[in-house]
Parts: sequence; C-alpha cells; structure tokens
Amino acid sequence: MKYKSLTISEPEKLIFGDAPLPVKTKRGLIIGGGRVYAEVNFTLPPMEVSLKTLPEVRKHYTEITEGILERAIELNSRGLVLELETLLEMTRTPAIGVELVTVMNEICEKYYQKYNLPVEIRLTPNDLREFDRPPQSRTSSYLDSMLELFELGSKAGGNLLSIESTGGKEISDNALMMCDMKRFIFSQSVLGVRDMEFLWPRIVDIARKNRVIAGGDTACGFGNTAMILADRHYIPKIVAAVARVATVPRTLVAVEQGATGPDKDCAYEGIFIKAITGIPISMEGKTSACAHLSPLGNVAAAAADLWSNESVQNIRLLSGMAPVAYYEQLEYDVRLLNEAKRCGERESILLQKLLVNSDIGYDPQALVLAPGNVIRIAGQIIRGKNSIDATVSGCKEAIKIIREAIDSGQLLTDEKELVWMDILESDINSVPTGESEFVEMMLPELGDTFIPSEYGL
Amino acid sequence: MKYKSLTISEPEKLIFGDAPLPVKTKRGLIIGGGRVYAEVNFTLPPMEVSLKTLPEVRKHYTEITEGILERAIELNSRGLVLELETLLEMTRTPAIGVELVTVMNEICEKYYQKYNLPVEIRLTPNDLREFDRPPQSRTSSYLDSMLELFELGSKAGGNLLSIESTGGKEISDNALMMCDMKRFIFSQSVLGVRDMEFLWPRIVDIARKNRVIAGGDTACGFGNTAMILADRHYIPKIVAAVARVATVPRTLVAVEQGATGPDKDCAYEGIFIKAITGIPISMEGKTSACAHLSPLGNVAAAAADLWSNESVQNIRLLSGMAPVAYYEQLEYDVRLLNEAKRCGERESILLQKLLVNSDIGYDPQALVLAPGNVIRIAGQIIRGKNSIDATVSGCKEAIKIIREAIDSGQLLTDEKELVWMDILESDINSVPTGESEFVEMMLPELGDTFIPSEYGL
Amino acid sequence: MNNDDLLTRILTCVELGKVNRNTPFPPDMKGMDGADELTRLALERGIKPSEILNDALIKAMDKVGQKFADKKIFVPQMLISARAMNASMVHLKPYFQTGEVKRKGKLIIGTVAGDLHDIGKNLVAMIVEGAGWEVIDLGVDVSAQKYIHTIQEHRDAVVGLSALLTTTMHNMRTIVADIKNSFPAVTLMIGGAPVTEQFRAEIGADGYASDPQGAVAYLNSLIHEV
Amino acid sequence: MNNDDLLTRILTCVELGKVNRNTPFPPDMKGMDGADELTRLALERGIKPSEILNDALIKAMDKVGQKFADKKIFVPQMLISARAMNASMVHLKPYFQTGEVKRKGKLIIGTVAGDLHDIGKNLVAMIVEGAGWEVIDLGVDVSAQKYIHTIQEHRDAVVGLSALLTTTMHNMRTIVADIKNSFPAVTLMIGGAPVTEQFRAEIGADGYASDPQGAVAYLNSLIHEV
Ligand code: B12
Ligand code: B12
Repeated sequence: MKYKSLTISEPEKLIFGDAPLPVKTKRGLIIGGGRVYAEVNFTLPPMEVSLKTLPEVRKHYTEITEGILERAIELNSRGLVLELETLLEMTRTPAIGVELVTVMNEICEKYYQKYNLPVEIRLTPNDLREFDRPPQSRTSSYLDSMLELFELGSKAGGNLLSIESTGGKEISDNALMMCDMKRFIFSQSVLGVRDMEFLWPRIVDIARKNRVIAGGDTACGFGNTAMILADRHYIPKIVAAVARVATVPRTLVAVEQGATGPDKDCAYEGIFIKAITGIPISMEGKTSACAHLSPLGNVAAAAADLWSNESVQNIRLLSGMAPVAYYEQLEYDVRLLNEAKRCGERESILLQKLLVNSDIGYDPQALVLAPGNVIRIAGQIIRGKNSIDATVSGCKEAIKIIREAIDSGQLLTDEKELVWMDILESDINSVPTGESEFVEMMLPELGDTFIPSEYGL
Repeated sequence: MKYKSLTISEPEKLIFGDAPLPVKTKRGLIIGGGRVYAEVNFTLPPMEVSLKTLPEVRKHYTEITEGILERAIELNSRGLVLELETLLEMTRTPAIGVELVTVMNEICEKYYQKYNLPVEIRLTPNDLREFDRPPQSRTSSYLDSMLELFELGSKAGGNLLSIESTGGKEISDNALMMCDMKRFIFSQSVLGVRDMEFLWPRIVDIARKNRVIAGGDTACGFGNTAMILADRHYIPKIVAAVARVATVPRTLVAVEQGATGPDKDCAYEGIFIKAITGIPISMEGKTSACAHLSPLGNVAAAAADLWSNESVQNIRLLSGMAPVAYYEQLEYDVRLLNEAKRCGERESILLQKLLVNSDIGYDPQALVLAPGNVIRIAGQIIRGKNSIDATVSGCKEAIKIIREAIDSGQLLTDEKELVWMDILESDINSVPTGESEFVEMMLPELGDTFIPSEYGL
Repeated sequence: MNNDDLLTRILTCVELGKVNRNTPFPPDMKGMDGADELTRLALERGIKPSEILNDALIKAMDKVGQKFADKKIFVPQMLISARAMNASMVHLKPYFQTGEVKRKGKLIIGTVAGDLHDIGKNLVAMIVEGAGWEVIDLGVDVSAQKYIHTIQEHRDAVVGLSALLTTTMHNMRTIVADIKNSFPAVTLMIGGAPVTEQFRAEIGADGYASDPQGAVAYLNSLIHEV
Repeated sequence: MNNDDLLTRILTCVELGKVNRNTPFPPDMKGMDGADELTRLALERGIKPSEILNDALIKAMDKVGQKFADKKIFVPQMLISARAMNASMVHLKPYFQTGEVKRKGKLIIGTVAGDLHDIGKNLVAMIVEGAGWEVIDLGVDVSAQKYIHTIQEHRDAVVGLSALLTTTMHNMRTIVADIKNSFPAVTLMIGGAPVTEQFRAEIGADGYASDPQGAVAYLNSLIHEV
C-alpha cells in the first residue's frame, strides 16, 4: 500500500469540516478548511434526454441552478457545490453534458460576481463502459466519450472532477446477491483496483492540464448497492457492512493516483479515505432520503466536509421545486455543523458524538462508520501487503468490531443475521494474499463473466 | 390573562423533549416526557377528492400509513404521530374524513399489536367557515360539519384533536399585506381571541366526551402567512417577526379553554405557549422545507416535543414515496435530539444552543424564537391586563429585542427593513388597551369586511 | 411648469404614493399637491387623458413594479402607489366611458371553486391593473358558471384562474374545460403555487405565469400578437 | 417411502436448497439424496412429471417465496432453492418438450434501452421462474426491436419491462407503444423503482407490480382470467 500510516489517527480529529489537506477552489471555497458546505445534487424528472430535447433539458438545469443560488443568497450561504452527475445521453453525446456545465457555470459566475457567493460545479460523467456486456474496460469506445466529457467539461466550468467508476461490477452484483464475499473482494481488490489504476491517471491528467481539481471516486455501485439490498432485507446487513469496508482499498486508488478530494458523495467509504489520506470528503446522510433510504442518516455527517443529498428530481413540492427544498435542508444541517465549529473543538466533538451514537446501535453499517471504528479498520488496511491483503484485513477488523458490539449488547441484531458472521469469515479467510494466486483461484468459477485482458490480466 | 406566571422561566428548561405537563396517549406515547417523536404530515397529489374518488383517496392514505410505519419498524422508532389534516371535501362530507381516520387507525393498531409500536393520529379538520365571505363564525352551517368530523373522527381513532382556526382572517390578510400592525393586532387579540373562546370549549368538550386529547390550535393562517410573504420579500421580515408574536395570546386561548397539548405543528408560536403553560408542543423546521421554505430551520427544534414536516404530497421520489422519505428525515433529526437527552442535560443544552445560535443571526423571525427571547416576550405577555394588552406588550418586547440585536450587530438586517421599525412601533403604540375602545376605533375603517355579531361584538 | 414637467410630477406622485395634498405620506412631500390635484390640473391644461395614462400613470406603475420585482420595495409601498394611481384615475373615468382612452385590455380573475387562497391572486390583480389593464375580480371559490357568466358580459376579456391546493387543481382542470367548451376562443391564464407550465399544457389553458410580473408579460404579449 | 413421502422429500430438498447428494448445504442433510436424485427416483417410480412440478417444486418455491416476502430468508437462500429446483427440472425437461407437462406460461423480460439496472429484474425473473413460469431474459439495454423479435417467436408470452432511471422511463413509454403497435394483444407488465401504477395507466401497459411477489400475483391472475 502506498499509504503506510494514517493521516488522521484520533477519532476526534476525524471530524466534519476539517481535513489535513483542504482543497481551495477557483472561486474560493476552502473545502475541509474549517467549514462544511452543502453539495446539492439533482436530476431530471421523467423525460427524454437527447439533442432534440436539449432546450428543455437546459431549461431544467437553468431553473434548478437559479433556484438554488437564489435561495443560497436568502439563507446567507457562505458557498456550496453543485453536482452535475450526467445521465447516459449526456455522456454518450458529450456536447450535451458540456452544454449543461456551461449553462450552470454561467449562473454560478453571475452569482459570484453579483453577490460574491462561491459556488463550484462538480462534474461527474457516468461510467458508460457497462453498456458492453461484459464490459471492455480499456478498449471500449465509450471510454472516449467519457474522457471527452471530462476534458471539455473541465474547460466549460466543471471545476471538480469525479466519477463513480464501475470496474468489477460484472462480478460484484451477483457476488452480493449470493453474499459471496470472496468474489466480492475479488471484484474490488483485483478488478476494481486495476480499473482505478487505469482510469484515474487519465482523469488526473485532464484535471492538471485544465487546472481543475481531481476530486475522487466512489464505490456507489458496490457499497450502496449492498446497502440498498440489505435495506430491502435481500441480503444481511452484516454482509453490506463488510462489503462497504471491502470497497475502501479500491476507492483509495484514486487518491494514490493523484486525486486530491473532495471525494465524491455516495461514497460512504469516504471517511476511511479521509482517515488514511487526509483529503476532504463529501458525505450524504439523512438529507439524501430523497434518493435512497439508509441506516446512516446521522453517522454519515461525522467527518463530512461537503454534505450532500445524493440526488433529487426537479419536481414540484408544495414549497417549490424539490432541488431548492433539499438545498435548504442541507444548508440548515450545515449551519448546525458550522455553528459547532465556530464554538470550538469541544462543541464539535460533542456534536459528532451525538451524531455517531444516535445511529451506531441500530445497524452494523452505521457501526463501521463511527470514527473510532474507521480508524481501527483503516489502521489494518494500510498494513496490507497489497490491495487484496488490505481489503481482507479491513474486512476482518470490521467483523471483529461487529462481533464485539453484538456480544456487548451495543448493537441490535436480528437473529437471522447472526449465522452469516461465520459464513462471511470463512469466505474471507479463503482469500489468498497473492494476486496471481487469487486470480487463478477465481478464473475457473467466473468463466466468461469478465474479460481478464480488459483489466491487464 | 389566565396565566399569571410562566411555567418555564429559564431558557435551559425550555427545551426539546421535556414539558412540565407531558401528555400520555392511549397507545403509550408520553409526549413531552423526555423524548421527542416524529410527527409526519402528508397530503394527496393533485387529484379530486369526493365520494366518487374515495376508494382512490383511501388507497393513498393506506399506502402512506403502511409505508411510514414499515419504515418506522426498520428504523427502530420508539413511536410517532401521524397527522390527518383534512382538505375541504373531507370536512364538508365528514364521512370521508372519518373513513380516512378509520383506515389509518386500523393500520396503526396493527403495528401496535404486532410490533408494539405506539402511533397516534392527530385529526385536524380544516376550518371551513371562511367559505362564507365575510365568514359567519358562529352561525355558519359549516361549523356543524367541522364539529361532526371532530366528534365522529375521535370515535374512529383520531386521538389528538387540533385545528388551524381562522377567526379574524378576514381582517388579517390585508393587514399583513399593508403591514398595518394595528389592524393585525385587532384581528388577533380581539377577533381571534373571541373566536377561539367560542370554538375551543366545543372541541374540548368533544375530546372529554370521547376520551381523546384536545391538542391545540395554530395561527398558521396568520403567522405563517406573514412568514411566507416576508420570504418572498413582499413584506419586511421585521413585520413578520412581530406578527408571529402577536399571535401568541390568541393561540394561548386553546389552552386556557382546556387544550392540553401537544400543540399543533405549523404553530411556530408553540414555544411561547410551552413557556407560559408547560404543555408539550409540535414544531416544524428544516424538515418542513417540503411544505414551505423558512428562516427557522434549526431554531424551531429548540423546544420541540414532536418534530414535524408540515406536509408533503404522496408523490414518488427516487427513494420511494415522499412521505416515507420525509418520515425518515424526521426520525434522524429526532434520533439526534434524543441522543442528546440520553446523554444528559449538559449535552441537551449544548445541542439546543447550537440549533438556536445557528439561525438567530440571520433573521428577526428566528431571533424572537430563541428560548431566552421567548421567555422575555412571554414574560411581558402574561403581564397583560387582557389579551390586547398582552399582545401589545409582547410585540413591544419583540421590537426591543430586535433593536438590541441590530444595534449590537448580532442580527444581519437589510437596509430597507430598518424604516419599518418606527412605523411598526408607532402602529403598536396607537392600540388602546380597552377592548371596547379598540373596537370603536377600528369599526369605521373596517367597514363590512367582518360581521361583529359573529364574534359576539 | 410645462406639460412634460407636469406629467413627470404626476409620475413621481404615483411612484412615491402621494395621493393628494392632505395625505401625510411621503413625509418629504407633505403639503404638496398629489396625483389627485395634478391630474385635474393636467386635464384642465388640455393634456390628453391617454398621455396621462400612458406617460405618467402606467410608466410610474412600471417603475414601481420593477422596484418590487427587484425586491427594493415591499407590497405596502406598491399598494400606496396603486392608491395614488386610483386617485388619478377618478379624473380619467369619463374619458374611459366615452372611449377616448382605452385600457390595454380586460382581465377577469378569480380563485377556483373549493379554494380560498387569494393573497397571490390579489397581488396579481393589483399589478395587472397597475400595468394598464382593467381587472374584474370574482373573488374566491369561483365556479365555472360564474366565470362563464362573467365572460358572457365581457367577451373580449382574458380570464385568469388561481389555485393553491393540489386538490383544487382538479377543479381548475374542469373549469378550464367548461370555459373552453362555452368559449373556445377565450384566452385562459392560470397560476398559483402548485401550478406548473406542464400542468397548463396538460389541461389546455393558454398561459401560465409564476408571478405577477410574468402575468403582465404574458398579457402584454397577447396585445402585441394581435 | 410411498409416493407422497417422496414428493414431500423433493419439496423439502428444494425448500432447503439440497441440490444433490454431494452438495454440502444444508449441513444437516450432508450425504443425503438431493432434488437431483429424488426426482430421478420419482420418475422411475412412475410419478407423473406434472405432479412433481406442481406438488413438489412449485409448492416448495411458493414456500420459499413466502419466507422471502416475510423477510425470513435472504436472497442467497432463495437462489440455492432455485438451484435445487433446476437440478430437478433437468429431469423434467423431456416432458416439457413432449408437452406432457406445461409451465404456467412464458415471460419475456428485459431492462429497457438505455438502462443497465438489472438486479431487480433478475430477482423478478428468478421468482417468476420459481412460480412455474418459463422466463426468457433478454438482459439489459433492450430495444423495442429486440422485444418484438422475441415476441414473434413466443406469441403467447407475457412481456415484462424494467426501468430504473427516470430518463429511461421515457424509453419504456416508446417501447410499450412500439410493441402494442406490432402486437396489440400482447400483455405488457412493467416495473422498476421509479415506475408507478399511474405511469402504467399513462403509457398503456397492462400490469404493474412493485415487487416480484406482485409480479407473480399479476401473472397468475392472467391465467385465472383465461
Ligand atoms: C396563507 C395560506 C393560507 C391562508 C389563505 C389566506 C388567503 N386569503 O389566501 C389560510 C389560512 C386561509 C389557508 C387555508 C388553507 N390552506 Co393554506 N396556505 C397558505 C400559505 C401559508 C401561503 C399562501 C400564500 O398566500 N402565498 C403567498 C402568495 C403571494 O403566493 P401565491 O399564492 O403562490 O401566489 C403567487 C403566484 O403563485 C402567482 N399566482 C397566484 N395566483 C395566480 C393566478 C394567475 C392567473 C397567475 C398568472 C399567477 C398567480 O402570483 C402570486 C404572487 O407572486 C401556503 C403555504 C405555501 N407554501 O404556499 C398554504 C397552503 C397553500 N395551504 C394549504 C392548506 C392545506 C390549506 C388548508 C386546506 C388548511 C386546512 N387544512 O385547513 C386550508 C384550505 C382553505 C381552502 N379551501 O382554500 C397547503 C396546501 C396543500 C395542498 N394539499 O395543496 C399549503 C401549501 C400549506 C402546506 N404546506 O401544507 N392557507
Ligand atoms: C445498484 C444501482 C446501480 C448499479 C446497477 C447494477 C445493476 N446491475 O443493476 C450501477 C452502479 C451500475 C448503477 C448505475 C447507474 N445508476 Co444506479 N442505482 C443503483 C441503486 C443504488 C439500487 C438499484 C437496485 O438494484 N435496487 C435493488 C432492486 C432489487 O430493486 P429494484 O431495481 O427497484 O427492483 C425491484 C422492483 O422495482 C421490482 N421490479 C424491477 N424491475 C421490474 C420489472 C417488472 C416487470 C416488475 C413487475 C417489477 C420489477 O422488483 C424488484 C425487486 O423487488 C439505485 C438507488 C435506488 N434508490 O434504487 C440507483 C439509481 C437507480 N441509479 C441512478 C443513477 C443516476 C445511475 C447512473 C446514471 C449513475 C451515473 N451517473 O453513473 C448509472 C446509470 C447506468 C444506466 N445507464 O443504467 C439513480 C437514478 C436517478 C434517475 N434520474 O433516475 C438512482 C435512483 C440512484 C440515485 N438515488 O440517484 N446504478
């Protein structure tokens, strides 16, 4: 592992609003520099996206951006981030994505000039490569449009670059459904890591060339898929908790390759990345209930530098448009966090303790995100000989923490979850440390579900 | 004034989750007894409501109730309140309202039996009397259907009764638009108080007879109308802040007449009622951004015993139906408050301080809701010789508090607001203390906009 | 004071809300002539009523409306300008009756059946009036019948419908259908917090605006179209 | 062991996921015969394939589905039952080909064009299969053409469409229209997180279900209708 020690090793320092390596943006946000900002996410209502409907699409993004920034002025906001996470057609036809960045950026600039409100756009092209089945992670022409959108989008005002990359997804979905942790670890620590090592140098390059910021990646398609499945009782919560931890070494690669943060929302694993690397992170919690329900409403705020709502459609609520309503909710959450920071360390730590302790007794997924536990787990991860070893070590520590909490009665657990502890453990124990060994072991049972050469194997 | 002293006279005791007079419900919620509960509010998407569409309407309320209670189980909730605030047709044809209470109550009972989850329904018939213009507050036949819904609805499972009564509305709307505080005070302290004195004994009677709980009233149509107008910059925020205070003696009448709480959401004036009487209250803040934006997102939680989202339509968000998403958000807010309570007084007071201080520097409407200021203002109100005097005294104290905060630089204020301080003050100073004097003064300028006899004048 | 100066002074009176000599507001114009006196004077001097209307009153209300839209003044300040304008209009009334001056058009407005919310509708009515339109306000809880009855008497009017409740949006839909049924050519404009452009398209109304400024813009666009 | 006992044992094997003698799961059935061996035995004994299908396999999957719906077991447990069922079905295959046994019907299912979300669709496919339907899974990003092509070959099939993105709901709309255009009589069932009953009505699909249990219920209702 590149990181040999934790950048943050005390739970009290792994706290919202402060990161050892804050990120300063063009318009003057200092993310992780002592203040938490809202990161607002939004998407279209049910409609077609194409060059034909572009005028209407643009109208939505204009209305959303105007609405949010107007409200930001009303609420005396000190700044915020807007995310443009593209949908298929916006990436497949990069001109659409670029047009939307441009439109949004013009409005941001207007508010910056007029009110001195610093707003930055995070541009997150979606990973198209999955449209080939199995994906051709390195040779697909989809890759070109993704990189083109990164390139042209950062020229157009996308000052923070991110992606939810999906390398390994062809293995992980079924692995999760079958609760096969060995396979899941393979998808993350071999395929995921290799894909990130391929993808992120390219993104970082584009960012450097265009003087924008390479934010980070998220294992949304892995960790959050697990969370959603657990939420529906499709898989045990314990499996989802361990799966979350298994995504960390994979997501870490972005930073190893030069991403500087803010890490992307959706990545509940961000807090591990912050502990290891010191970069600022975006987190989402209760105020992302518009996008998915979760057991992580409060604990997710423990170390957030940006606070996000994940995604809400531009539809009308009684108060007005949903993105504006959700922005307001985020801003009040953020006000509370910042008031604690203003008061000082004691107050911040206490508020953090309340946020954390209010959730961790109910769900193992919340438990593993408590700063103290994050530091324990991250401490094991950095000791790993390689990403596989790191992933396995992290998972083992997570299981240990969950076991302790169940045994001490601090974690409520459903009877039917318990049997999975042993299954998980023996699964994890069966993972060999060496990559070639692991690949050899898995290839026969994975058949043609993935293309080894697309991962440099 | 009936209350001669404050039941709560220290800001630190005017705190969330604890009320001197907690209310115990049939299924075992103890509201104000040491724990905050969510109160979820919801309404229909755009559709017709009639006997014809009743099956579809019922389906909505079934789906909403099931959805929320299922999520409550997932989140290990310790109980909650569901509000049925009726729409026109549900009150005009009480059978519709009663049917919906019945349907909801069956589901509540099912979850109570199966999971021991205590859930209560707050039934809030809407005030129909405004359909006559000017309203015939006492002689209208609309009154009969309202009372019938109260009566039959409490038999059907509406265990908490409330209303947003609108006596005086025929004067207050224009008074607010004109920022005529004298008229507004007249609408509240004469017409509002008289109408409350007429209406509330009837509601309390029905509650006693059916062994349900008479919750309380809210000056939503007055205080919140002012807030919304200020939010759109139609009237000054200072006017809205003082208008809020002017609603207190009016809303207090419900308690004077036997209401025991929980006071209704929408009533940001609830915190004053709690200070004066000691009953538990429902408040709404940031998580009611689905229903209206506000400058009161955090401060509103300072003394909440129930925490509400005011109203959200049963429409689909990305995560699922909006009422469920909003319930989840409320539950996490409530978890945080309750974790502070679990930790103890020091932690609760600190969290309260953060909530309050994060808002009060930005808006006079937030400022007057800070517990310390509430106690100052309420202290003046109870010294009033009568409701008019009480209202005037409260308003004067509010203006004093706002002035102090502006002068000391603690409150950001727009230049264009400032001129209104003097106008407001001279307006308020022109109000005579005696009721008959006040009536005599106002009658000529109010013409036939209201019917004196309908207020016993 | 030449005629142009006089018109400018009327404009100023309306803009600042100086109704007549006796009104105390604004303080620094105490004792000076207001819209009332100056309009009379202008007519005596033979200034054309249409000039007074267009170059003083409507221009003043335009400015006021703009200040309001820019959040520089509050509603009461706008209402006071409207009052000053009305004081002036009293003198123009005879010329309206003879047809010598004309308003831009007529708007019938009301909140739909089942709905009592009228603050927004009232604001729209006021600002549309200030923009030079005649406004017939039917109040709240207005049935299709009542709209139709009124349209019968004012065939050339545009009709505005307001709804604030998601349930009365349904009533808006049926009322729009009923009116269109009786008067296919009438122009219907809708508004109110829950109403959207999409809903307008869905129910077949002609115009939608989210605020009074939008309403005025839409109405004015109708004139230019003609 | 009489025939009834044998069927019950097959049912138990499927319910608990005992594929064959060699599979280690469930631990307390180690070394015992599984669905594989017992089905062969049953056929040898002359038990009718339709009895095996209906009284053992489908009944077992019913129970499993119910446990799943009641949140008593997780997906992997259900998948393992499905595997055991498949081990049994291998032996029944010849009888399906001769038509001696029949499935309840056929479902063509796929995630619509532009959409890659298939976890939900896969679950539906699996549970519908367990309920006795033949399932033809077209995968993800399925165009109208591909649906139509497949329907051409399976005229009696019900078609299921899944969409998880608000933008691909639009594709769902056009695909539904295209299919209905080519095959007015085909029954279309839609689902996926953003899809609603209202949307179904709007786009003219025939059925909507929010989960696999609902999908099965809907499909079964089609049989009873016939
Ligand atoms: C004030 C108010 C009231 C007052 C109304 C006073 C009055 N005379 O209008 C009172 C207290 C009486 C009231 C009663 C009720 N209300 Co009410 N009310 C409000 C509130 C707080 C503000 C509305 C308002 O005046 N806004 C300010 C004005 C200026 O804005 P506006 O109306 O949107 O108008 C602007 C534009 O929309 C546009 N516009 C408006 N009309 C038109 C027309 C045209 C042609 C055009 C072009 C433009 C246009 O221009 C206007 C100016 O900018 C809203 C909350 C909210 N978030 O909006 C709830 C709200 C509308 N009410 C609500 C409810 C539920 C009710 C009641 C049913 C409550 C009850 N259970 O008793 C009753 C219903 C009575 C009835 N049958 O109508 C809900 C509606 C929910 C739903 N399902 O639809 C809301 C959204 C509150 C909430 N969040 O739950 N209410
Ligand atoms: C897992 C997931 C992914 C995975 C998909 C893996 C896979 N192989 O399916 C990955 C990471 C690849 C992914 C990618 C993307 N995703 Co995604 N994803 C999700 C997530 C987290 C869970 C979906 C899921 O699997 N749920 C579990 C299953 C079991 O439930 P289900 O799908 O609803 O299915 C059930 C029912 O709906 C029903 N059902 C389903 N189909 C059918 C069909 C029939 C006929 C019937 C009757 C019933 C039925 O039964 C199922 C079982 O109960 C959701 C979040 C959420 N809240 O849902 C986002 C979500 C759907 N994704 C979203 C987005 C934006 C994307 C991306 C565009 C992200 C990006 N910018 O890169 C891409 C799009 C890729 C594409 N073109 O499709 C958004 C959609 C927003 C929008 N505008 O619509 C969501 C809502 C996340 C969010 N909150 O923002 N995603």
